[in-house]
Order: sequence, then structure tokens, then C-alpha cells
Amino acid sequence: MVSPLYLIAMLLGAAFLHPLIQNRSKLAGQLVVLVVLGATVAIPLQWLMALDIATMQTVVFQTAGFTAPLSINLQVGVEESLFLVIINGGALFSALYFFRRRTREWEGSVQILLMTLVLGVNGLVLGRDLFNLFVFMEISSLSLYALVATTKTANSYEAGIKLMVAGGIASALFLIGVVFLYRMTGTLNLDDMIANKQLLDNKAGITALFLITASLLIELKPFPANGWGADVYQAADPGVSALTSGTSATAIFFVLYKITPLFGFELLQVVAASGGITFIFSQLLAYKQDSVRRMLGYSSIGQIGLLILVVALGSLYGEAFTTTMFGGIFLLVLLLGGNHLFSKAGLFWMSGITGQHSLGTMRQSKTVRLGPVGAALQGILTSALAGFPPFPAFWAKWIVITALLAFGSYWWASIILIGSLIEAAYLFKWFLNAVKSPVDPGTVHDEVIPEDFPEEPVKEPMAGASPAGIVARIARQSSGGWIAPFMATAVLVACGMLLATMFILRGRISGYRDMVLLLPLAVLVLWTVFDVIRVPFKLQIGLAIICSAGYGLVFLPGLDGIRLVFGLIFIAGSAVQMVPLLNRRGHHRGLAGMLLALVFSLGNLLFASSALEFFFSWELMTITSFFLVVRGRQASGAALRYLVFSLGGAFSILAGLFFGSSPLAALLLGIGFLVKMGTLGLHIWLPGAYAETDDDMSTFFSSVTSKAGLFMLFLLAGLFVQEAIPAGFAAGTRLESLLSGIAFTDLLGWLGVVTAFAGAFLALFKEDIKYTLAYSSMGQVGYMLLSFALMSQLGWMNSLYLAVTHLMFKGMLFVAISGVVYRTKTRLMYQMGGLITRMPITFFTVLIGIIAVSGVPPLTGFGAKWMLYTALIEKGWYLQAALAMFASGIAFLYLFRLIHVIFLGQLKDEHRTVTEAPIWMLIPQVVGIAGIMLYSMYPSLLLKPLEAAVAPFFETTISWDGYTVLSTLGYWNGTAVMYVTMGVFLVPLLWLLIVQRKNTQKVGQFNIVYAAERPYRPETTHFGYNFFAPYEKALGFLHKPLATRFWYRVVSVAEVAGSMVRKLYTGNIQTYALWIVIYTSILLSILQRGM
Amino acid sequence: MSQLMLVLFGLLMLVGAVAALYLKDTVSAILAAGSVSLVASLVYLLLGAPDVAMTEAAIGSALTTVVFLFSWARIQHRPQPSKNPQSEESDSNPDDQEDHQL
Amino acid sequence: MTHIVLALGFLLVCIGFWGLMTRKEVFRLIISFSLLDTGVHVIMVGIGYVRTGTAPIFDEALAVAGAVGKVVDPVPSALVLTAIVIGLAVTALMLSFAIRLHASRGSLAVDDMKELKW
Amino acid sequence: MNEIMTKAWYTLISLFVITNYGLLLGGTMARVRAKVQGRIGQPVWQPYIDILKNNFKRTGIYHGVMFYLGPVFRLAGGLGTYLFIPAVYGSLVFSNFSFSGDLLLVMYFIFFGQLGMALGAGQSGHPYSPLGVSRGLAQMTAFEVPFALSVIAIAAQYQTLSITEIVAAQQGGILNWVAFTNPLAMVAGMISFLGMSMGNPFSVVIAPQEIPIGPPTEMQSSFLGMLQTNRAIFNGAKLVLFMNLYFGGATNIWIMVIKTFLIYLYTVIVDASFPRFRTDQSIRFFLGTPALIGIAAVVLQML
Amino acid sequence: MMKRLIIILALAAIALGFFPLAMRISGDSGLTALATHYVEAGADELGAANLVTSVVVSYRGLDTLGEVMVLFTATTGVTALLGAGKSKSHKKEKESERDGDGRREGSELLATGAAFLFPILVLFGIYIFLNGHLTPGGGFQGGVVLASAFLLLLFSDCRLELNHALLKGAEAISGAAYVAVGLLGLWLAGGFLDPRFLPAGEFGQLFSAGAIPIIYILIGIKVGSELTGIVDAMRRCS
Repeated sequence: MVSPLYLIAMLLGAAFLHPLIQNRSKLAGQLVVLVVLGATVAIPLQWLMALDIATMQTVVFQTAGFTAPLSINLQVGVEESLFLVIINGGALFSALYFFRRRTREWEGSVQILLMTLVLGVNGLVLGRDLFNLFVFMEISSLSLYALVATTKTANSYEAGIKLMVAGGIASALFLIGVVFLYRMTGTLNLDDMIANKQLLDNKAGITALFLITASLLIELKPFPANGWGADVYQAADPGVSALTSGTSATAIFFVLYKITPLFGFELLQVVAASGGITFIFSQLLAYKQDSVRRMLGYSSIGQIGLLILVVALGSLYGEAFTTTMFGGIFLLVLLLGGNHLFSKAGLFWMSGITGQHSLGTMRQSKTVRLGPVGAALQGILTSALAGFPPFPAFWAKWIVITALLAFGSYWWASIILIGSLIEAAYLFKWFLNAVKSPVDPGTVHDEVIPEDFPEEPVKEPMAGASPAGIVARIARQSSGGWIAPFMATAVLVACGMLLATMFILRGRISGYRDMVLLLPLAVLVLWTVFDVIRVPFKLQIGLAIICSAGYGLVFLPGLDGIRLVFGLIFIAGSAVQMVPLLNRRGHHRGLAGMLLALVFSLGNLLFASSALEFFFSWELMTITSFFLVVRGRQASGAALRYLVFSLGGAFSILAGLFFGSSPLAALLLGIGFLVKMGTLGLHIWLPGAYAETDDDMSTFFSSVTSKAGLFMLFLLAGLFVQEAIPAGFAAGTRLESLLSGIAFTDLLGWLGVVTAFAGAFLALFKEDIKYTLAYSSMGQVGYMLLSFALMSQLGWMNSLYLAVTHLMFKGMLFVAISGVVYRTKTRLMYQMGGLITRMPITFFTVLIGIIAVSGVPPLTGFGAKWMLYTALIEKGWYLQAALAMFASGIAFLYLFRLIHVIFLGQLKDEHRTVTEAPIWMLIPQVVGIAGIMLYSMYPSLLLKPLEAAVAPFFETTISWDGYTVLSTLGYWNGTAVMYVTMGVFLVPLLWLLIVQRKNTQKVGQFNIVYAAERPYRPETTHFGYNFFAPYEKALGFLHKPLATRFWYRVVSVAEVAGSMVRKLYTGNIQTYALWIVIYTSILLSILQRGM
Repeated sequence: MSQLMLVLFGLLMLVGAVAALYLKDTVSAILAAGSVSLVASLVYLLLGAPDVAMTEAAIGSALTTVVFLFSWARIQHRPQPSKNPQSEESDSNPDDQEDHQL
Repeated sequence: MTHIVLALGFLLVCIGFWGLMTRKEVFRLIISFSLLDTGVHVIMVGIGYVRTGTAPIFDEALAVAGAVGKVVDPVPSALVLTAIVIGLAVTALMLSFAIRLHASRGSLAVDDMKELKW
Repeated sequence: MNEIMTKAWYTLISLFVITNYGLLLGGTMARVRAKVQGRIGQPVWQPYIDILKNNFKRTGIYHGVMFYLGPVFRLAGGLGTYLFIPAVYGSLVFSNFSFSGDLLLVMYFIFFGQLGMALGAGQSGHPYSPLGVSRGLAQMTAFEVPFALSVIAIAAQYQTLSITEIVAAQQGGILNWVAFTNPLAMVAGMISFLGMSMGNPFSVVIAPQEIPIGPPTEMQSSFLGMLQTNRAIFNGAKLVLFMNLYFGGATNIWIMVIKTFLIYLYTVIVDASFPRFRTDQSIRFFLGTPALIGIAAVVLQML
Repeated sequence: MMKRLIIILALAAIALGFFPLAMRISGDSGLTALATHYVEAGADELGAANLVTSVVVSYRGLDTLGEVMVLFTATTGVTALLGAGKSKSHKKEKESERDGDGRREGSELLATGAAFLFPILVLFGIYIFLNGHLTPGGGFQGGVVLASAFLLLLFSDCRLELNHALLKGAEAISGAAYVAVGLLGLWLAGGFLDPRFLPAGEFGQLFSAGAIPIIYILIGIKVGSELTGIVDAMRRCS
């Protein structure tokens, strides 16, 4: 084992000698820094190899030939080594970042300061002597102070002075604390002090301890005493900010972690509270920020606050944390800290490389900010920071929430989750600002209708298409500066993969089936490689289709019942719906991989055998689908909503997973699943996300992804049968008798039917065809929810039946419509018309589709209606049945409108040359038609397997008589209906075709009523805009965006809170100092009061 | 005896400290602050810490005061910013532009 | 004696804080800061003080044997030594920041340092 | 095989009866209406003449496939609707194809023809056709609400959705009719029937037809003939349905004729005595009082 | 006024918080265990008469090394901040001063005095750090005296350009040598910065206490050159 003293000696020597080397040769100077920093990573790695990790072995190194406490000692353990690896790794990448800047005289000093900083933080991590820690703290602080000035702006000097004042106060407190501790315990050595902890168990001892703690906390920028911190992040060079937030703060945090054994109960509570408050308020503040760097700064402050909270809670609730997961609190801290260090540093570097300063100006400037590589890096870093799988923060979040809830610490858990949600919101907002295309205003949440007849559709200007732009972009992306964020990303990805393997497999590799959960990650990696080596897009999609088919063939046969039904929906449905993508030309980096990963994570929901596995797949699904939504031309606003709602839902699920089978669990889990399904009130993300996605991918979201929530409902159905109001609520009052007996399923049922109604109703007034379909999907999912909530055999059968048939007809419709949009280049229905002659096959598909959706016999849709109403009436849910019928009538309206306005009426001049949709888009349509026809002809083919699937859950209430299915109420013979319909249809048709054959004659549409004269423009004769005006007049009050308004209110509450809190940060250095003093004095008096 | 001296020194220090804060003339304030350090070194001597006393005298009162004076002189020498208040920032703008290009 | 010294130190610290929060010029802030530092050093030395103790330097007057009880604690002295030097380093760095700030803003008034906020 | 032939014959007979009955009913009612308005009116057999005339026209003009298929859909819808309803209780001949589905099937099959016709009209390319369709569909969804509530109330009352069983339950005296056992459901249903028959005050739907445009203008010759045939059959089917639901059905064809005639007369009288609602007014109307009556009927069943 | 009130209140709260701390400590409680060990065994273990020096240089040698590092960092920062401007603008300023009325040399008296005092101060400084292990004082104090010698020179002639290469060289070499001595301790004696790889010598003599004097010499040079660097970077002709 290499002595840590060599590490320190090496850094010292290199720093001292660097000016001399630098004078001789600049290159040599840089090399020295790189070599030395590389060694600082290598040495802890060597320790890790030498140490026994299982027992968390520690080795103590003495100095000066005396043993502690006489002399200063250093401790090398697993904890120290791991932290040093990440901290020094971050610093090494920082060095790479700084080398990018070929600025003149700063170079040498920046290098020296970097080394002194690293020396300081290494000392902080290794040192076990309190005063020695102070010295190292000063070394790292001073290095940082000097580094802050690297931008050489007045702002950076201002920030530097603020930082130094705060740091100075912290040092003073630390010194006073240390010297009193020394006087009381007679030692400066931490281990000695911990051994003599009882000496400090009095008011003076706690006060002295508090002084040290307060000093460390102040260094870590607690709320509200942290204004200078944000100022520094805003003013300093992003490279320095990366060091501040990653390297330095992490090391100081480690010191806090080291001294926690000294803390008593009161102090831990105070520390936890400070950390938690800092976390939540920083997130609020960051949300309000316009300056990217300040935003990142607040985020860093918040993350460190989270770390503090976790450590304090971990010590408070020791057992809960150590027993719930291997490694206990340390693993947690490592995961959170490391994840934050690399991702935040990476993001700071990104902001530095691309020169992103203000979110506002990014919105204004119509340039593409990031190319594909940059977008990928920023996307990964942002996902990592937001805690998506497989990145370390995901696992950490899981452990923390698990432990907190296990201990019953609900408040902290919810604070952490809410804070994380806010954080994800603003981080992804920035991401979207950075990557979105110039035509995307970022605010599109609903259809956009031009004022009058629109100008020609704007062609998307090819970003950077000019030679200069291309050169500039290549230069930007190939320059050395990308190394640092790239390395950070690589580290995060590697750790993420490793952790995923660790957590998911947990050493139980018994066959390839255990690996299935990791498949999405493997896919992402593999397809990224494909992108790098420029495999053609069509080949990528082809491979993806083959892979999903293979996945289905290998894994689905092992399933049965409901899982199999959903497996087919998720896998087979997706595979078919990938076909239209083959139509695309050119490169679409990341698309195929993301898509396949989404499909696999959906599929993996079927195989999840534990809560963690489920949540892993669920979150993976969320993030991959988010990255798919983002690709839409104007999707960034919608994508953000989608992400925030999905994540909120996921957090709700996460919390719900730990309440066993109590009503609370049902509530939380239910909310999570309902968000995914987009039920009313939680639906506002849905239309945008479905509609603004690329046309050929909307179908996934609508027909496949939305079923994930339903699947989980089925899986956990037992939860929802219980009464919603826990026993004992409002006991003894009349309220109780009123509320008791209301089960969750009753609520779900109403929610489902209201959603069905609202979906149909909102679809009615949309001019944008994709929004129509999106709302339509929402309505259909409402039916599924309603049927599910019935908790009867017929209800469940219907829910599954709807899920399967909805996949077919909605998938078909979306694909058909994407073909139309692809050809006509518009999504507004009233701008189309008369396309039946140009796109007959598509028309036929849509015709079949709408007949099926609306439930008109003889196609499959009727089966669903029949089962639904039968089951509803059986159950006695009459009013729901009536509302469902109303909803289905309204559905008929918008469906008619859909087909009429697009395909019938007058053909527009500009569409006279439109041709049929490309072959790749027709294939899924044909598959869909075939499926619908088959099931319409022989519904028993579908009904009987579904009956078998739900058989384990309910007593059977239906019986079969040949092809007739009999319920307790009625009967339905789909086959007979089909024959009769065909008969009554064929007779008149044949009459026309045979008997009246000779005297029919086809003429143009203007021939009769306009007496063969042509009106000026076809548009004026095509009735398409505001089609159901009477409805709007009669019931328009119903489609006020109440839910949207509600959620906006929620957001604005957060924003108002953020801007109110912001007022604390006046920018005045003295106010900042005052806050520090107030912070200290308040905590101190709380603490002493608590004694 | 030594207690009396300590109290005396202490009062001196406090007076000097207040003077350092409230004297109009900055140079006098600097000198007052230096004198606080100087008296502090006497206090250290009283307390049996000659090493500290020496250091305080050499560093705290002498060198620090000189550094203060030098920097005050430097600030005084250029009462106006070089050209306009933003000049240094604009100086650094090439840096940022370089960022954009890279 | 110890308590007097500690009180003196605390008072100096408080004066330092007071200056830090009320004086309106960066230069005075730095002066306040060095006062605060001095206060901290006084406290530290005061803690090392032992009644009737002398400096822990062995010579004719002080033999090694039986020195305990006759000398003050050498440890705080050592710590203060380090702290003083560090204080100087910080002060020097602060002053150079102040110089640069003045050069670029033309003012050292605290109220002019409000570019960064919220 | 024999069975199928028998069924085919029965179907033809049933269809023949309802077609002629529908045509005659239409002719009669036109006359009644004329009398009410103080005119002489057309002969009772005028519908026959119209259909024959249209079918013997030399050319039939059409605008495209859907236009061509529109009347086919429409007629198929009418025929199908009728064929899924047992017209006369207990009669083998008139039980039609009611074994293939229950009340729900009938309710939804009504849409089949509506949709086809709407599509056909849509392809005519004239803005007034979709305008009429828009109004018609909008109004339809509205009057479906009280109707649906009423049907649900009945289904709840008898715990069945089979029309035959509903009729069976009403046998044994006039007081067993739904009209008396569940008057609220009857009221809601009969009000919505007014909307369904599109007479005044809910006739704004066919307003575009009154100026010389819209389907009857666009469609001519054999297409129009089909539509007229359908009007007879569809009307008959609806009348039979309402008779079955609320008025005890019919045990033989004469009772059916009487009962349906009276029901139809009721719509004609209302038609003749009211002015016309705007579409949004009729939507609000149906979602108002009739819907509340329907809800009351349903709630009564829940208690 | 409100603000002042808040400040007073906050400070009072802190003072109140300090109160139990101060009450806990008194001068009568004697030495701590650690101090007792140093007093009893320190002289034997290290052979330095000045216990504070033993503690500073040896027992807590890592602190001192860190302290040197702090100073080094500060110097780097200060020269980077202030010296950076020097390379261009400062030089220009100087030239303009030379031409204009800013041309003011130190007074004759000061110049002569400086020339006279300079060697004495240098010698004094060297004395202080050489005797650090015997008498009060040591590397830091000596370094300051050395620096003040240069300071005096700078006072006397504001155009004086110090030999930066030499200064830097001295600084770098002495720093590296300090580290090397520390490593020698690691290899030859008990641990890093253990001064006992040289013989302890006779107690109370100049050449005693192992490598402590050597360390103090190096510290003295290092600190002297660093402080000179700081002062040089800060100075302006006034």
C-alpha cells in the first residue's frame, strides 16, 4: 500500500516546483499536472485493491515518527479511498477542461492552484486531526478563492470577496471550536475525541462541536446563509464552479461525514433540518433562475444539502439505513456524492464550452446550440443528476426513500421527492433550451392554429447548413474541451451500468432470463455504437424490429394470463409499429436505440419480480420515452410537461411501494399509474406529448406506452378493492356512515368514465388531428380504467379487450394519420380535405379504424361496448353507464369529423399531387385491418383467451353458446352480426352494381350544386373548421382548461415561493454576513434550548 | 499586577479596534488595526507565549500593516477605473468568445 | 485571567463582526476581518494559558523535570502560530481582490457590489 | 340448410311487411300533416311513386366511392337495425335476427347507417352536407343521453338487455307496460324519440335540405330511391323498437300496426305544433329536463 | 437602524451561546494530557529546547507544511491577480510615471538607511530561524524579518526590480527541499517529517534537535521569499 504521505508529498513538490518547470516548458508543466493528478487517482485505486473492502478496513498512517494523538495521523480506508477516487477524478477532468483554454498568463497559476486545491481536499479526506483539517481546508479554500478570479471580471472579484468573507467567518468559527474542543478533551485527534465523546456531553462541549459543524455547514452553503455561494457560481468560470461544487464541497462534506460520530441527537437533528431546508429551498430558487450557472449553483447547493440531510438522518436512524441495504449510509453518500460530482461538473463544463449563460437569451436566439454529441452528453448528465436509472443517484434515491419510509420519516421522504422533482424540472428545462430546434418556441402545449388561411408551411431552416456553420460546429465538437464532460459522462455511464448489474442481478445469475432487466441498457450502448460507426438508420430500425421480435419469442412464452396479454401489446405491438420508421431517410442518432430500449423496459415491467426491479424499468421507460418525445419539432414544452408529470407519478409510486397494502399505498400507487394513463386532472401532459412527438412515433405513446399504467393496475388490483377511507376516519359522525364503503374501485370507476367523457369531449374541438387522436386515446384509456374498476369478470375482460383492440385501431389510425401528415405537410384538419382519391388505402384504414373505435357493429369496437355496458349494468353502475354512452356518442362525432374533414369534401389545390402513403406506413395499417377483421368475424378468438386470462380472479358469469356469448343480462353473437351486416350491406350494393349498373355516372364534385362552375377556392367550400360549432355553443363551458389552470396555479405557487425566497439574496455582502450570523445564532440557540 | 496590565492592554485593544473601524482616514485606521495587533503581541507575552508574540508582532502588526498600506496606496493611486467600469469585463470577453468558437 | 482574555477575544470578535456588517467599504471590511482574526487568536492563546505558567522553553530557569505546572500549554501556541500566518495569507488575497475590484469597478463601496444577486 | 332457407324466407317476409308498412305510414302521415296545415296533401301511395320514379331514372350521378356507398350504408343500416329487433313478440317470422344481439346491438347499429350516409354526403363536396351532418350528429349525441338513461333504467328494472325478454316481461296487461311500471323512463325515452325522428322542434338538422341542396338533391335516381326505401324501413324499425321498450311490444302484427301508428302520430302532432330549435338549443334541451328525468328513472332503480 | 438592531441581537445571541464555553474553561485546570506529554517527554524525544518549536516543526509538522502551502497558494493567487496586470499595464504605468511627475524616489535618508539596514536585517532573520529550536521565534518569524529587509529596499527605491527568477527559484527549491526533508524522515526515521534522521545533538546547542534547524531554515527561506513576492506584487510607488 502506497503511503498517503507520498500522495501529499508529491502534490506539494509538484506545486512548489511547477513554476520552475513551467518556465522551462509549458508542455512539461501541463504534463506534470496531468501526471500528478493522474497519480492522485491511481494511488487511491491501489489502496482499494490492497484494502479489504468487505470489512471496510482502515489503515492509519502516522507522521513525524510519533503515534497519534501526539502527532498528526492520516487514515486510509475504503471510504477515504473511494471518495478520493471520485474527487481526484473530478479534478483530473477539470485539468483537462482547463487545458482547453489557451489563455495566457493564467495558465501556470491555474495549474498550480489546481494542484494545491487537490492537495487541500486530499488532506481533508485523509486527515484525522481537527486542526490539520483546518489547515487543509484553508489550502483548498484559498486555492478556490484565487481560482474564482480566473474570469477576471469585476463580477468574479465581487464574488471572490463575498466568498472570502464567508469563508473567513467559517474559519474563525472552526478555530474557536477546535481550540475549545482541544481544551475539553485534551486531544486534537478525531479518533481520540470520539473515544472520549462523553467529555463533550455538556452544554459547552456541544457548543464547541456546534461551532465546528456550523463552520463546515457554512462552507457547504446552507440556506439562507448561502447567497455568496450562488454569486460565486454565477460569476466564476464554469470550470471553477465545477471544482467548487464537485471537488471542494464533496471533500468538506466528507469532513462533516467524518465528524458525525461525535454528534449527539440534538446536533444531528439540527444538521438534518439545515440540510433538508437547504435542499428544498435551493431547488425552488434554482427553478426561478434565468442564469444557467446560477441555476446550476443552486442545484449544487441543494444537492449538498441533500447529502447533509442523508448523513444526518443516516446517523439518527442508524439501523434503518444499515439494515435496509448493503453498505449502509456510506454507500448512499458515495452514490449521491459521486453522481452529483460528475454530473454537475459535467454540466458546468457544458455550460462553459457552449457559452450558455442565460435561459432567456437562449430562447431568443434562433440557433441550434448543441449538435448530436453535445445533446447526448448533456442529456446523459442531466438524466444522471435528476436520478434516472441506471445512474448512481437513482439507486441512492431508492435506498434513501426506502430507508426513510421504513423508519416512518414521511416528511423527509416527501421533501426529498418534491425537491428532486423541481430539480428535474429545471434541469430538463435547460436541456430542452439547449438542444431544441429553432422552430420550437418551447411553449407548445396545445394545438396551434394560425389566424386565417395560413401562409405556406414554414420549412425548417437547416441549422448550420451553411459551410461556415458546419465548420464551426465540427470545430466546436471536436475541440479538446469536450473531453472533460465526455469523461464525466463516461464515468457516470460506467458506474451506472455497474450498479445496475450489481443491484439487479444481486449475484443470482441463473440463466439468461435474469439478464432481461438489463437489456434496455445493453441496447442503448449497442445502438450508440451503431450511431458512432454510422450504421444506416434503416438497418438500425430493422435490427430493432428483429430484436423486439426475438425478445418476444424468447421471453413471452414463459408468461401466461394477463401478463401475456400485455406482453403481446408491449412487444408485438411495438414491433409492428416500428415499421413506419423504415420510411425515414438520413441519420437519426439515438432514435432507434431509445425506441428499442423503451420497448424493452416496457416488456421488463412484466418480468419485474421486486419493487426495485419494477421501479427501475418504470423509470427507464420514463426517461427513454422522454428522449423520444423531445425529438418532435415543437415538442420541448410538451416534453417537459411529460417528464415532470411522469417523474411526479414515478415518485408517487416510489413512495407508495412502501406502504404495504394500506389505503395510502393504493392512493400513491394509483396516482402514479393514473398519471401514466393520463386520467382527467393528471392528463395535461398527455395531448402535447402524444401530439408533438414525431408523427411516426406518436403511435407508441398512444397505443403502447399508455397501457403500462393499466398493466400495473391489473397487477396490483388487490390494493384497490379496499375502502378508500381508512377505518376510524371521522368515527362516530354521520360523515363516516356516508363515506364508509367507498372503495378505490368506485373512485377509479368514476375517474375512468369522466376521463372517457373528457377525452372525447376535448377531442371534439381540436383542429389539429394529432391532438384529436391524443385526446381520443385519453378517452379510450378512460374506458379501460372504468372496465378495470368494475372488478368483475366481464369488466376485466373488457379492459383487456379494449387494450388489445385499442392497440390495433389506434395504432392503425396514428400510422395512417402520420402518412397523411407526411404527405400533406400539415396537421390541421381543415387544411386537408378530399384526400380519399389520393390516398384510398389510408382512407380505408381510417374508415375501419373509426368504425372500430366508435363501437359501431359489426367491428370489434362493439364487443367492447357490449361488454362494458353489460358489466356496468350488472354491477349497478347505471349513471356511469349513461355517461359512458354519452361519451361514446361524442366519440362518434369527432371520429366522423376526422374522416370527413381529411378525406371527404373538397380536395385542396396543393394536395392534387399527393400520393398514397409510403409502403412502410401501409404495412402496419394492413396488419391492423387484418387483426380487426379477424376479431370482428370471430370475437371468440379474442374473448376466450381473455376469459382464460381473468379466470383465476373471478367466478365466471358468462357462458358460451356456439359463437354467442351470454351474460346474465344479454347476449352477443359477433359472427352472426357480421354475417347479417354483410348480407344487408351486399344486397343494396349488388342492387346498385348489377341492376343499376348502366345508369350511374361519375361526375366532379362541383357538377351539380354549383352548376359545373367552380368557386374561387376549394377551401371556401370545404366545411372543416370549427366543425361542431353548435356543440361549442351549447356545452363549450365544459372544456375550459380547468386542470391546466390548476397545475399552472401549482407551478406559480412554486415560482412565487422561489421569487420570494430570492429576495433574501440581495447581493449585499453584509446582508450575507448577517445571514451567516443569524443562521449560526439561531441554530445555536435551538441547540442550547434543546439541552 | 499582570491582570491589571491585561485589562489595560485589553482596553487599549478595544479602543484601537473601534478606532480602526470608525476613523475617517483609512491610513489611520490601518495603523490603528496594526496597533491592536501590536498590543495583542504584548498580551501574548503576558500569557507566556513569546513565540506567538513574536509572530504576531512580525506578521500581524508589521507585515499585515505594510500589506494594507501598500494596497491602499495602490487603490488610491487609481481612483478612477481604467477607462470605464466595464473595461476589465470587456477585456475578458475575448475569452468568452473563444468559448463560443471552440 | 483566562476569562478576561476570553472576554477580550470575544469582544474583538464581536467588533470584527460589527465592522463586517456595518462598515460600508470593502477595505474596512478587510480591516474588520483582521480584527476578528486577532480576536480569535487571543481566544486561542487564552485557552492555552495556565495560571503562573511561563513559556515552554527549557533553559537554565526551567528544567524538564517538574516543568508540568510551570509552563503554559504549547499546543495552542503552535496552533496560533499557524493561524496567524494563514490569516495573513487570507488578508493578502482579500486585499488583492479589493485592488482588482477597485480597478474594474472604480469603487469599493459595499453598496456598489450588487451585480450578483437573486 | 333447410333452416337457413326458412330463415331467409322469414326475413324476406318480415322485410316486405315493414317496408310496405313504413311507406304507407309515411304517406299517411304526410297527409295528416297536410290536413293539420289545411292543405289537401299528397296521395297515400306517393312514396311508392317516388321510389319507382327514382329507380327508373336514366342516369344516376355520383361523385366517388363513398358517395356511391353512402346510400348502401344507409339502407344496410336501416335493414340491419330492423333485423336485429324482434318485431312481433312470439312470432317466429318476425323475430328476425334478434338472436345475434341484444338491445345494445340495436342501439349501436343505428350509427351504422348514420355514419355511411354522412360519409356519402361528405363526398358530395358541398359545404352544406357536412353542415347538416354536423348538426345531425351533434343533436343525436344529445338525444341519446335521455334515451340511454331510459334504456338503462329498463335494463335495470328487468335485469336484462334482451329485447325479447323486455317485451316478455311486459306481457299480461296494460299495467305491466314500462310506460306504467317505469313512467319516468318512458317519458325520457319518448322525448328523445322526438329528436330521433327529427321533426319539429328538432328539425334544424334537415334544414339544409329545404333549400335545394343536401342529400336529396345531391343524391338522385337509384341513390335517392334507396334512401327513401330506407326512410320507410328505418322509421318502422325505430317505431317497433320504442313500442317494444315502452308499450309492451306486440303479440301480433295488427297490434304492432296500431301501436306504432299511435307513436308516430304523436311525433307528427308535436312536429306540427312547434317551431324549430337551433342545434345548440336542442342539445341543451336534451341534456336538461329529459336527461334529468332519465337520471331520476335510473336513480329510482338504484334505490 | 432596524438592521443594526438585528445585528446587535444576533451578536448578542452568539455571545450568549459562547458563554457556557467560556465558563467551562479556567486557567486553573492545568495542562491537558497531550500537553503534559509534550512537556514531560518532548525534550527527550526531539531534543529541542523550545517546545513550541517541537510541536510546530515535528509533532504537528504536517500542519506547518500545510501552512507553508497556504502561504504559497496565497502568493500564487496574489501574483496571479496583481502580477498579471503588471506584465502589460503595470509596465506601461511605470513608464508613464518615469516620464511624468510620478517620478519620486524614496528620500535620500531612507535609501541610505535601507542600504545600511538591509544586511543587518537579513542576518537577524537568519539568526531567528537558526535559533528557532532554542529561543522564541523560528522559520516564520525569521522569514518575515527577511522579507522586511527586502521590503525596506523596495521602500527606498520604487523602481527596483527584484530578481524574480531568483525569488521564484529560492521559493521553489526551498519548498521542494522541505518536502524532501519530510521524505527523508519517512525513509530514514520514524515517519514523514520526523526530524530524527539527524542526530539529536546536545540539548540546547545550535546544532541539535535533529533536522529541526534545517527545516526552519528552509521554512525561513520559503516564507521570506513568498512574503517578498506578495509585497512586491502589491507595491506601488507612492
